[in-house]
Amino acid sequence: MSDNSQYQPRIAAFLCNWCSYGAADLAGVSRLQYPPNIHVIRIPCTGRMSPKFILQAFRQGVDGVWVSG
Amino acid sequence: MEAVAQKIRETAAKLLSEGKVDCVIGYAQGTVPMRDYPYFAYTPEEAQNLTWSPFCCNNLANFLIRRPKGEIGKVAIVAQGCVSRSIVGLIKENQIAREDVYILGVPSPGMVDRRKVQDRFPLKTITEVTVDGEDLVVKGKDFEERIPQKEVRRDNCYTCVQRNPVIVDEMMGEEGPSDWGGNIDAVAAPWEKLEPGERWEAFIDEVDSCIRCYACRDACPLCYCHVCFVDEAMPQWCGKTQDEADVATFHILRAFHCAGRCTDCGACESACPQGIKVRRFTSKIEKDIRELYDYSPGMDLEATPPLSVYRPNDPQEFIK
Amino acid sequence: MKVAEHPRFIDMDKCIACGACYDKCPKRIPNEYNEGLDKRKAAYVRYAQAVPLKYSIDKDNCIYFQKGKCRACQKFCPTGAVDFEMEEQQRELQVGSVIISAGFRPFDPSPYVQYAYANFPNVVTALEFERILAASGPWLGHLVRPSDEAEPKKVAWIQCVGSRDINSCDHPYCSAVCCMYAIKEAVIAKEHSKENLDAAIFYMDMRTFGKDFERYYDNAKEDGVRFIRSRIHSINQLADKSLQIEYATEDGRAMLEEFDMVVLSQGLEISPETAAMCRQLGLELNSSSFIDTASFTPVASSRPGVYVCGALAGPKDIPLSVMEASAAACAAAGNLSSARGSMTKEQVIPEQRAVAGDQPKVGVFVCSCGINIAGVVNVDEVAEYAKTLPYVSYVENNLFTCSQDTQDKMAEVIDEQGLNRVVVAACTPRTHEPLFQETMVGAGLNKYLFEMANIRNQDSWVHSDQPEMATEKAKDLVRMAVAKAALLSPLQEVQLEVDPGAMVIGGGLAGMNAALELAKQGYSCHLVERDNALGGNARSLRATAKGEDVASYLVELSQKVEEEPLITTHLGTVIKDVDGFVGNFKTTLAGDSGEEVVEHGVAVIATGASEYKPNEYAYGSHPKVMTHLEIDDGLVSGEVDPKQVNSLVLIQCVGSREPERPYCSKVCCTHSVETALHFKEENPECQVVILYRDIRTFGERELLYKEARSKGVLFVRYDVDQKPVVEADGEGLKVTVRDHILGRDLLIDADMVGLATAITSHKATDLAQMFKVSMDEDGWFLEAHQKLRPVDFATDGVFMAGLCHYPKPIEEAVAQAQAAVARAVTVLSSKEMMLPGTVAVIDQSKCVGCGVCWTVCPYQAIDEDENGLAVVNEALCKGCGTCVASCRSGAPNLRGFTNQGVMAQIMAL
Amino acid sequence: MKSLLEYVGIEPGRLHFSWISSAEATKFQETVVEVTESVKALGPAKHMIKDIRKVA
Amino acid sequence: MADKILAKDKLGDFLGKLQADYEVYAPQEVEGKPQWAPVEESDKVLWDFSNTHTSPKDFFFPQTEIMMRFKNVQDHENGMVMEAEPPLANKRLLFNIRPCDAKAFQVLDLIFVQDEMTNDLFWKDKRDKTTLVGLACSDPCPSCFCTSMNCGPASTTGLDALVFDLGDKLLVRALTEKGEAVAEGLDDAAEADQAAAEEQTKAAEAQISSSVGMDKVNERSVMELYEAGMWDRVYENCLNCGTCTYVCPTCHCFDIQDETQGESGRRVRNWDNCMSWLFTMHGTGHNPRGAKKDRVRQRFMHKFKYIPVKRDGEIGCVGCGRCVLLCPVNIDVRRVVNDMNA
Repeated sequence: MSDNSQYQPRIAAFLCNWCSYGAADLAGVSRLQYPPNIHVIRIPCTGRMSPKFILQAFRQGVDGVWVSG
Repeated sequence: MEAVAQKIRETAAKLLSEGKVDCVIGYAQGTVPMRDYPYFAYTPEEAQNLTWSPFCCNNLANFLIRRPKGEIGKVAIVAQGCVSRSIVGLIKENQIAREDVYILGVPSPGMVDRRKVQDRFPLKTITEVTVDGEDLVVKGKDFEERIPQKEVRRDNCYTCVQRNPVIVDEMMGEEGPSDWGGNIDAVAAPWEKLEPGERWEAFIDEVDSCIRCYACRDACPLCYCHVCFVDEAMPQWCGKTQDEADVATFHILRAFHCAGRCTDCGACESACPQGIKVRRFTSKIEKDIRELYDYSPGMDLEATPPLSVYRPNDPQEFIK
Repeated sequence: MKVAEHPRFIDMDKCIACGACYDKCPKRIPNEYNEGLDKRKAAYVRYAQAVPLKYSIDKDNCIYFQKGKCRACQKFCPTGAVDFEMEEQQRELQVGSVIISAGFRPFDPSPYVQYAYANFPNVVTALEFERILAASGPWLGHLVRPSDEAEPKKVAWIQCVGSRDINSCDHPYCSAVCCMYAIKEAVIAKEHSKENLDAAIFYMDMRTFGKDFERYYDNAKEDGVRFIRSRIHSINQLADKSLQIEYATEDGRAMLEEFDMVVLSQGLEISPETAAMCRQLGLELNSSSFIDTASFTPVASSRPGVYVCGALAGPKDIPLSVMEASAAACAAAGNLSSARGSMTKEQVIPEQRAVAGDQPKVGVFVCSCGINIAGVVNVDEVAEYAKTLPYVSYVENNLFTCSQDTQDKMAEVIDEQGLNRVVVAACTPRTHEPLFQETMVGAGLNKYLFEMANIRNQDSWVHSDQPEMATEKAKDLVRMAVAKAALLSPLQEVQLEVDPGAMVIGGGLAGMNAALELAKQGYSCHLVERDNALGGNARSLRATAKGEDVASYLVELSQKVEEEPLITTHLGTVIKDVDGFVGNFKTTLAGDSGEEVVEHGVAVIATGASEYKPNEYAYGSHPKVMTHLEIDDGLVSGEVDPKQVNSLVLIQCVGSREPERPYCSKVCCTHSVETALHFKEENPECQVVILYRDIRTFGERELLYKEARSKGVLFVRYDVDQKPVVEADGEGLKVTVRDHILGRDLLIDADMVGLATAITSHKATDLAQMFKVSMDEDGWFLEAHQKLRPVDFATDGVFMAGLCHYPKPIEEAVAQAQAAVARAVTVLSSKEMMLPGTVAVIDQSKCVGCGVCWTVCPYQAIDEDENGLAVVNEALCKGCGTCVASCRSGAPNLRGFTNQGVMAQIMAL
Repeated sequence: MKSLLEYVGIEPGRLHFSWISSAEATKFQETVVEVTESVKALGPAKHMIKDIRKVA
Repeated sequence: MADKILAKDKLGDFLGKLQADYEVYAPQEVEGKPQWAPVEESDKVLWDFSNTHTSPKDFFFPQTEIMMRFKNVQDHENGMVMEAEPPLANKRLLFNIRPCDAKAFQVLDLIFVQDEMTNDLFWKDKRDKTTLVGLACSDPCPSCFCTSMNCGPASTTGLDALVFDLGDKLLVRALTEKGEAVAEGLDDAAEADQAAAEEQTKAAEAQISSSVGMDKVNERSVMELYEAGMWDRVYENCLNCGTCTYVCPTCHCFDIQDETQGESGRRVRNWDNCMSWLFTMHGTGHNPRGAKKDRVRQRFMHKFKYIPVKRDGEIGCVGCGRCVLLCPVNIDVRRVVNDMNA
């Protein structure tokens, strides 16, 4: 977990494999630029998302959690 | 109050002698002041030990699931408003069968919070407390005082919305008013009034005295999982240490698991040896459930709990 | 069968579609794909989503072929795929059946001199407008007009250009699709344009007959699309190249209006080359040079063994074309069923190495993907970092991990190094995961011991301006992937043997056809019919649109069903309960002979529909007011004798296109026209009047409409707000209707009034619940996807055919029955089904039986076993993991995305 | 969940939910920017961190 | 070692002197309950309280104690660097500790400090560096039964010095060298003071109402007690929470866990209790004490039978009464032991 000079937040992004992960790929294909702070964790569906993961992410010291279905 | 206790004893003895039930679960006089304890009467004679007082703070529904299923067949249970709502919840979650339970309904007198009484006599040792009409007679080594029950009633009893039992087989006393006039919404979720910044301090200093004994979890009728998430090691959701994060994780997740199920019986707060107001978390969640889904747990046997079924008109404004 | 393959001058095996030849080719030519609106190169690929995605060289425009020099593409091709010496190849194919789906050519509106398509730049065809709207089109989806690329504020659509017209072009038929695509283009154009675009559609009859088409039409009206019923004669161009249209309104006033653009809704036609090819193959074409097909065999051409589908057999939209495609496949496979599986090669899968319990040894393959990744992310630094990660025993960089040679090298490395986990840091798993998993299976490793780190689509491509941050992120992603990979365990794909039997519910025309086709394919089938006789609604039909007699066909069909040994018919039987899932259904049938449990692998629902009994137009209070089915019944049984009828009035849209049934029943217009013709034939003096809102004789049925008009059948249009009134007048009837041209009421004495009543669904909710399938609000069964899977249900193993999907004529019902069989055979043809390994599993020691998971499971894949605990039915489980998150006691776990695995990823964040 | 964490003191800006179809690439990009800005504005996380370097 | 006298008004500088070389802790009022806390002002020290809410055992046996840290270093020869936690920084003094709590530490010493080989260094280090100055009970509460547990309002076992509260002055009786170090510099106590202390003790002993018979328990064999029928009625309403064990001064069970984060990690010892099923859960899934009855019985048998048998008569309970007060379902240890004894 490297923090360089200018504060870079670490964000855990839980993306649903069929919808948001697809949108992320499409954003890649169309070369849309966005800040690199999100770290994507692929889940089969937002149904898989459980509060335990959100709490665990905060316990690991991430600055933000984003769940997208 | 005494009339109700007498009715309970008679009914229990009758049920036991007729063999309609194998055991009656009720309360008995405790060896420590203000502490009546759950008591299992198997014979009509034992039924005589049953009492009913404003010190019955445990939720007896808890013992319908704690005992091995096969051992005792039909059980009678003394149940006031919140306990009966817990029984409804347990039936809906397939933990007990309606026909296994014979419910002795009691209008809840509003239980006394023994810490509020203790706080009136800081550092003094109370030797005996007796009920006298609407008041309590508190005796100690060199003092005796009379306190009206209303002033030391438990928070959740004060704002209780359902004093009379929801489902009942036999009533032990006539139904009283359904609440004590407290407004649950005004009292619920006290920390909402705080500044977002201060809330974390308030939360931490409330739970920092927690010694992780899990009495709040074990006193609650909703916590019947074989393996609680705190006991899981692979992966370990919540550490066993006294670190701020572990204690916080435990309390947040325990409260989260009561979402849409907690009947606000206050057993967790009475059980906590450190006197932590754990109801602060559940009252916030139940307030949200009421606002978002207009549902209060354990009121009606048929209603499907809101969090276990998806309806198109569920509120979703928090999703962008 | 001899086939000539034109050369493409690029070796398909070598080409990796990197696009270098396209960039370097100097020659620019109008791009047919975008209707010539923009340019393409001589070395090109037809469109971005071509399959296979391989480039080719356009011989007629390539400078090397014309003038003998340049060769730019050959110099820059990284894999040396360009080969100018390729020639045309003659191939000899040994086949059992042939399916022709050569399709249609959009009509070129140049012959319409008055529309001056050729010289007015802002007069565009519908296909050009489609390209203008498309994101991959010449202006990237930005709505502009070709002349000055300004944003149009007013656009007009002119319908029936090249359809229903015999003087400018020889196309008497209706192309069936133009009305719908015009409305679609208008609605989407309104969405695309910034301010409120004024869209107007000039039409004769608005033909939105398909499923949910009418709703789309109503919504378009609400969105403000103007529908003007007027045939446009000519377009003239103003100074600023905008266009002026003259038209007459319904009440006869002449109007003049300017539009920035005019779209000609061009029809469909068969190109002369296609027609020549069909004749060369000995296939008969009809007058409009479509391939002639019979109603009862909609996909069979005149030559046995040759089948046809799609627009080549007549103008139709995508859902029907896809249905016909499956039907053609079923028909083609029908007579080959004896040789099924004889030519398939058995794929050799090496024995799988047991890795459970060994120390994880992870192999990390970091890909450069040419410059796509390496251009931004420092792949070497990522590889070095990967070496320091726990459990990583082998790291390798390569240029293109997905190329064939790297795949083979990868398989060797897995063997040599004894790797038992593979992490590939490259592109998105959504497209490439199966490819790498195949390689792992080939190397004897369980394919679920695999994880990908998406450092291209979600890292290098989107952070191209921050290379060092992108490299840092790549390391994080690789670390997370390795953390999860270390915890992956080999998963076995569940094998379920498939019961080869089938069940068809509903013994109507569609049901019987389905049963017969299944038998022809060699599968036994149970045909369940509620009634005591086969035939369903078809029993009261006289003839098809093409005049073929229905009754005799029905008799012949039910005989074939009786004689067919593979079909067991259950008459007077109802479905009582359905258990099981795709491949293993157990259905309890309840009939007068008591209950019976039948095992089958698939089910085809063909329960048909029923006729709407109206309560308007004095129906029921006068014997001579009958529904069009009752009239047909009468004609077949002789009760109704056209000779005694001197005046017949037929009223259309009775019950259809109403708020309670906002859909068009599709077949009534054709049926009324055909009845009218029959009456005229039998009794020429009989005066026949058809009162209609829109005559929807789509496709080649338009010829019937033309013939009816020529034979003197009167067509009077009524408005939905001023419906005709029918009163009893002694023996006969009096019908008054407001004539829109005269503007006065018309009084018709009629001996008989026929009502074109709607077709309503059975609303069989109990059947739907038993098979766990869904229905739309009107009660029609909801197909998985309107265009891609029109006969499948969302629930696997259940298919539909006939009226229960949506009202349709006989030939479409038969086609859908054959299509349903083709789809069903995809399940029945394999002995056992492979189910993906990523399914949930429940640890019963932790389960308390509280029931949250089986209430929350979207696929009802979790059942309560005998002692009240939850158990997952792995055939139905789609691996979404909702149960895992909803369970408080943590009993379920999802293989492939285990709690431990996801937690490891979070910890490695 | 979101209201409980907010109630307990974790700033709402740290937890985001959204629905994005696989075709809405631009919406995905806008949401990423929005989430990153809202988290960056709140600075590093202060609460709930399980930090084993701290003495018990 | 003669008794000494300390006037209460001189208590401030007496404690000030002690704070020079000790960290002094004493029961003070915290959130309305008597709790152990470092002494800032001497008048905050409590005198008229029955006992602290929770036991002082976490001074020697903290609920979470880091035993060592480790770091995975690639180029280090054995790949792993380990460093122990630093021992206690400076000496401590527990002032006004109740005799029963002190006796509890003596019971735990028998377990934690047996011989060189198996000493619990963490416990021993803290015990050696701490001096216990007890305060004799003058007003035992109804739930105390220390007299039945080889202990009493003025028992001296485990203490370095014992103080009697004689109203305006304190009689300090040094018991060990450490106690003497504390008491030196005080003038001797008069006969009258000593007599007052004696009779205060007698009065306190008389005031203790509840008593617990242990005679038959000691006679009966372990198996006999184990299979006694009375356990069925005891375990019924127990919730199996962990309150009684965590507030009890003599409960000493713990669980050691390694917590890792990325490359580094730490070994942590946390309190654990025999009430939770996880405590005795085996890796194979077998659990010797699977049922609630076994676990509840274990707690009482361990304190009143196993320890006396193994530690020649020492009882694993000091009768402080905390578990009686705090058990949510009021399982009264006195009633249980009397049932065992019946």
